[in-house]
Amino acid sequence: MNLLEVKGVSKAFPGVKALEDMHLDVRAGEVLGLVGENGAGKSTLMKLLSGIYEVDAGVFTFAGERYEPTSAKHALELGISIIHQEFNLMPDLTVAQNLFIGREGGFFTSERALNARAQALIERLHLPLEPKQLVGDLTVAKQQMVEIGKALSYDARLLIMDEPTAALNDAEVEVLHDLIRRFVTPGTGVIYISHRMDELRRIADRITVIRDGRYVGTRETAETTMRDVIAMMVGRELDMDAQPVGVREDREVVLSVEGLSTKDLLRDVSFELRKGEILGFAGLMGAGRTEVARAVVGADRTDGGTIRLHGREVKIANPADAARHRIGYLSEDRKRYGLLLEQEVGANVGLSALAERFQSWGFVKDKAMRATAREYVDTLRIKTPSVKQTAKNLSGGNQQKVVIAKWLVKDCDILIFDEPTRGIDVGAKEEIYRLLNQLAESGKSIVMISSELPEILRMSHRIVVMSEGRVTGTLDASDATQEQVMHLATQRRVAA
Amino acid sequence: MSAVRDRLQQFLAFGSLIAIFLFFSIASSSFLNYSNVTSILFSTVVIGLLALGTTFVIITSGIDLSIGTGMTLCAVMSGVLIVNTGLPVWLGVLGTILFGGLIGFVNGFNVSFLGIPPFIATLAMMLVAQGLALVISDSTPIYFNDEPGYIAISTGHLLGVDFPNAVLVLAVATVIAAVVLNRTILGRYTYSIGSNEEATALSGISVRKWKLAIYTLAGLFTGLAGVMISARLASAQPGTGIGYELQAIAAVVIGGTSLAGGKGSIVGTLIGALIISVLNNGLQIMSIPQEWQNVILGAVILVAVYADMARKRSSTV
Amino acid sequence: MSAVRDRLQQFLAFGSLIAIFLFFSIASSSFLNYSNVTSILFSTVVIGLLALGTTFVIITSGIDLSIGTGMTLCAVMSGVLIVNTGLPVWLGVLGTILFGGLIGFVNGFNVSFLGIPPFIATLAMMLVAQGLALVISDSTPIYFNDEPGYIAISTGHLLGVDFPNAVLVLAVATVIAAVVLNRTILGRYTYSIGSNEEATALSGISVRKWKLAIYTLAGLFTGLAGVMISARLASAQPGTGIGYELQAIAAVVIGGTSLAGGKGSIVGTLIGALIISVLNNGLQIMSIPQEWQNVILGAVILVAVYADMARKRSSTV
Amino acid sequence: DDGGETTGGASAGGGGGGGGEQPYIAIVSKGFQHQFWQAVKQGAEDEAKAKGAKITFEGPPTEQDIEQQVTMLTNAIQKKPAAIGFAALDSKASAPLMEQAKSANIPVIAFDSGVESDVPVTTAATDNKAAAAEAAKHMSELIGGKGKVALVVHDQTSRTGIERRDGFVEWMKANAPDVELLPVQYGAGDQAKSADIAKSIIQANPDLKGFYGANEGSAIGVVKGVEESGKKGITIVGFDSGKAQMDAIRSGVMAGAITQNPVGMGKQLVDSALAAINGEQQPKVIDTGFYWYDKTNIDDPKIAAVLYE
Ligand SMILES: Nc1ncnc2c1ncn2[C@@H]1O[C@H](COP(=O)(O)OP(=O)(O)OP(=O)(O)O)[C@@H](O)[C@H]1O
Ligand SMILES: Nc1ncnc2c1ncn2[C@@H]1O[C@H](COP(=O)(O)OP(=O)(O)OP(=O)(O)O)[C@@H](O)[C@H]1O
Ligand SMILES: [Mg+2]
Ligand SMILES: [Mg+2]
Repeated sequence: MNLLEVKGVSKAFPGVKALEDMHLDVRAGEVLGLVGENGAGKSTLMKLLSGIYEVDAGVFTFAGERYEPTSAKHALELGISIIHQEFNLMPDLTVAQNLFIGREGGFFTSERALNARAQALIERLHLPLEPKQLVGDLTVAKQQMVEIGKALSYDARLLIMDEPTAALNDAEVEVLHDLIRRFVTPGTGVIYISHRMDELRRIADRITVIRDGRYVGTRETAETTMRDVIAMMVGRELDMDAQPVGVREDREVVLSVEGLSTKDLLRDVSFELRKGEILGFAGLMGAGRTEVARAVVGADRTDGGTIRLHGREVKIANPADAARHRIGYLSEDRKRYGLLLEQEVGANVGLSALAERFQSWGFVKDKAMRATAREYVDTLRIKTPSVKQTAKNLSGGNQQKVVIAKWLVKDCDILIFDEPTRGIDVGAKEEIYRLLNQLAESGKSIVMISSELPEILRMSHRIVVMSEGRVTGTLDASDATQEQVMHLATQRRVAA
Repeated sequence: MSAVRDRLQQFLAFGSLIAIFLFFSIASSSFLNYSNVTSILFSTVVIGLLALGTTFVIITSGIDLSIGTGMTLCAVMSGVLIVNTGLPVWLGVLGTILFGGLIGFVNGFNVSFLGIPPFIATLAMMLVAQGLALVISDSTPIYFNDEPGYIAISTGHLLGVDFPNAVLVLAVATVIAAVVLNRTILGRYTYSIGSNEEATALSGISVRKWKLAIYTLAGLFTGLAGVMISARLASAQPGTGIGYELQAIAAVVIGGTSLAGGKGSIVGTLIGALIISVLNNGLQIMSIPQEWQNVILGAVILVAVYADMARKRSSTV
Repeated sequence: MSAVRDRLQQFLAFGSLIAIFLFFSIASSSFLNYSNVTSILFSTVVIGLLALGTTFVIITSGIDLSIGTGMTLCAVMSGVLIVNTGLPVWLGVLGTILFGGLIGFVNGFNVSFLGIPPFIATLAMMLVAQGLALVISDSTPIYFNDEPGYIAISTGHLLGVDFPNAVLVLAVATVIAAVVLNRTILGRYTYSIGSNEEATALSGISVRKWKLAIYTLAGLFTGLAGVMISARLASAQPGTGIGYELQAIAAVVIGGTSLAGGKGSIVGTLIGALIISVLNNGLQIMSIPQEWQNVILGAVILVAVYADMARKRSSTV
Repeated sequence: DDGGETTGGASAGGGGGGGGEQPYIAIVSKGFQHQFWQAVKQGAEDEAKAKGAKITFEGPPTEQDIEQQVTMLTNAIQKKPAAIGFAALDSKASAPLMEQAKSANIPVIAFDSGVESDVPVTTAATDNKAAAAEAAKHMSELIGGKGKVALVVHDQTSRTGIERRDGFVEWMKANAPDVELLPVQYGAGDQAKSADIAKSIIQANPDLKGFYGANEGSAIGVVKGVEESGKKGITIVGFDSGKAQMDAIRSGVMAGAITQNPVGMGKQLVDSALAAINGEQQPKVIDTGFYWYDKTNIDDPKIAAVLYE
């Protein structure tokens, strides 16, 4: 039996046809993978299913009955639980409060009872969370865990997950997959959206591909190759062998960090970055990679440590200082720390370089800025009707490309990219890898923090592995293996 | 121990309140005594009540500019009900508080169902209430001098020994507000809406209805404030009210509630209101020339908030 | 064609301004004529100038409560410089505007370097400025009667035919503000900071310095408003100023600038200010009893904003 | 040195020279920032200096801030002064506090307007209604007993606002049937706002004959409005003094105005307080008087003494 059927669904936004005559079905008892390039219309379909948008045309059938969602509440009541691509959490509330919002049970609330319920859920699902933590203080990965826990805690029949693993690394992905497998019974189903092909191969029973808002086809996972799926998705064969060449041992050390510590987490972190090098940072969730990056660019206070640029010690008190030293930082959290959601794409792309490239005598050169933005919209294939589109109207992956473009436009010597390919489709990823290699070739130095180990292994010259706030090893990428990295990443701190 | 300290530090300006209080106690011999302290508390009542209600609204990241003149309109309503219509006092008081709720309801409707920005919706209500208070009362005060029971709501002494009932009312109202904000789902959704309105809606909560409820609740406090001020002055003064909203919002913000929403506490609001009235009282008691009082008041508020923020910052970062 | 319509619809309340204007033109024969229209424009000048400056601050998601009394303090300063010290008019005017900038600078410092919430920082400044205006002037107006050149800044007629200079000043100031907001890097950062302060900072922009600049800029407009009001009244009135901030902020918000920051326009602000003064003027011209004027004013503001929002919604989605 | 003894009724210029500790008089006024109250303060301060007393002078920012005034009075009682001077914004609202002062044995002198209570030892006040009637009388004479007259009043709920409006309106109704009064407009005593109101009125009523401004801010606002509108031939009658109003009268823009005697009121207040401290008997009411002044008598020493800049 089909749990959900989508027939002839269309949805248009001003200047964009997000979905056209879309159809798809989810069988009871299966995980349906949904793939498509950035901006293909995946999230839009999910938002239509949850009643956030109204369909222009078409029908949904859920469990055999016509389904016309009116609100998120309606969807939940029918047993459709959704994790949206962008988090929908209340940062000022605790984990427990977030997990059970709307289901406190009774007018009066009891924090203790709620925390106990949350603790039980957390244990059942093996989530690395504590009920009383404020969600706003969590890392992106943990916030993602809260979303997952919340979605699973509803007694849902259909679970929809829009890129649930974009912020997770392999170990956590495994945990999630276990949860999904346990969730699926003969009466329930899952829609699983992801850009990570290896993951889809493992979890999805069937894969539906969409392109430019239209249905392309559906394949049984067991009977197809990921190469085929990708070809269906992008409409061409991909060349997937961009690789950095040569170790950079001989090159000059551009940035050297020594003994960096912060009050909360980092202990004596040291590493060197060479000219023309891509330095990968690997580690499990909460290892402290983001914190290193933020400390280096002066976004957080440090408790000790020195930073040298070209051998000279520098004080970096805030990101503006870092920018002055030609260091740029791309945050892992694009919505919170990256984008001006209400501003146009052009303004976002030009923001970092505004003062040095797009002004004269204080007057903004809008034409030049938009022209540059247009260039990057082309190279990164940012799907947008124009550079004047408001950033928040772009799809998640395209937003990510916008923040990447922002740093490519600014001429930095050192770029620290924290999860740069989060939410980006396979094709565009290759494009970004190519650009990163080009930058390195031209003498720029790049720190690349990523939770995708294959990406780290493929792109880096050397790999710094962190665990619990310390550097546990530095590997030469040419002979590093997944096992070696994982070994270092799971090294516990020796109890004192 | 450290949990207690943490709880105290939550309230932005608690330390400053203590410091200011100690300063005046030392600086002036007329400051620290039973009758002056009760008179400080007494003078906090009206602003305090308004601030309590508006704390909820501000935590949702809204604002309520209508509380000042809304209070006046409620006071006039109270006069109409009790003096002109001759309702028994308890019924008149109830009616007035509910009328305050109605004002809040209209604000809530305009904000959540019509989607008008709270600043504009409540600004409009501020003007309308101001006008209606004059229209209804024919621009003349309504006196409660023949209703001693009404006046006693504010100035009577249920607890004896010169402890005015008004302070009791504020205390009870504070407890109720704190319970509602911290222990009920109304309070939970107040924070939730302020923290992320969209996410709250996507969690299956009917944000519009709850916002309506929150504004209505704030209106009930406005109604109560209308009762308390008219009982204190033994009259409903239709021309007053402007300026109270700013003071009440100031109390809320000094108490650590963020205008951006999502954060705040009732205890903080009470502390904020007390800081303002202690400062006003102390400066007057010390006979500081009036033109200097505002200068000092402004400077002290700045320092108080800064000091507490700095203290807080070093402890969390 | 449609681009033009799009641009107009950006300004929340543009249609409403037209509608209100047409209504009064039809309803009262005394409304639509040269001298009344100039007198509406003239009465918009002071609020308009304050609103222009504070538009920048509000777009950064800040607020400035000090503009009303700050303007008064600037007016007093102007009196001190020109009347008491005897500086030439042009120098005194320059000094006053710069003094306004200084007030803004202090606000900006408190907000961005000390991290005080804008509401509190500018509330404190509001009180301090109020007090200082009285202290400096010894609570006595300073008269400019012997400085006809100064008075002419407001009421003279450079363009002849009963077109007061003050309106010219507002027009020029509006153009400058619009150019700064739309065409310069300062304006661009104003929007960025209001959209996402943290993201702006992480983009390598020195948010604190730019915020300081933005508040200082707003202060310059306050200074200019101080000049314009004292020139109009031929005197600096140290006791006034409270209430202007709310009107100016209302103009900004009615004009479609969001208190949440990131959105807004100078033209919108001008329209907002005009809506307020057209309404005030029209209601007076129609001899509506004053207690009803506020009721109507409130209701019309509500309807105006709602209508424009609804129109906007239906045309874009 | 200032010659003019207080006008009106008998005054008891009390003897109390400053021996030893100076008596402290806490004065809570209706206002603080307006020139009228500053003049009262001036009169009180000068007299206190002369007689050897200490005073403080406070008032709420506007005449609407009744609760704030009540709080100020409460705080004043806390300071245990030798006497309190009090100008009630609402004559009934502060009655309970009068009892409190009485039980603390602090004599209260009411000034500017009375309190509905027998606690105050004496009341040093002027009759605002009679003063406004005087303004109406002059207005009627000046415009020849007929035509449209507009009123710009500072507010519709404060006592001074009400009395200065009603005194004017009632006299006109009773004595000048051909004078047409336009609906009263209120400008909060703000000059700019009052000027805008005046201009609107002129727009709507091109045949306007006269304007009455009920306090300094309203009156000057009206003058500004008339000047800005460029309209000639409108008779303006004002209230209170201040430099701008005196200039307007000298230059003929304003026909004349009513002034009370704020400096004298402040002086009388301190005198009465000192007398009360010394336990002397005083009349229940002391009228501090009001005057009509115009171009012809503005420099008259008797008038000049009661005007303030
Ligand atoms: N509110 C909106 N207004 C205008 N255009 C929109 C809006 N929401 C989505 N779009 C557009 O619709 C298209 C589909 O977007 P959608 O978010 O569904 O893509 P997606 O498949 O989820 O992509 P990604 O993999 O990047 O998340 C995109 O071109 C996007 O720009
Ligand atoms: N913005 C923040 N506010 C508060 N705490 C934070 C913040 N960012 C990180 N932390 C804390 O620092 C710790 C390390 O997180 P960090 O993000 O540096 O790790 P990471 O290695 O980048 O892992 P992840 O893959 O989760 O991003 C976490 O335990 C988290 O609690
Ligand atoms: Mg998506
Ligand atoms: Mg990270």
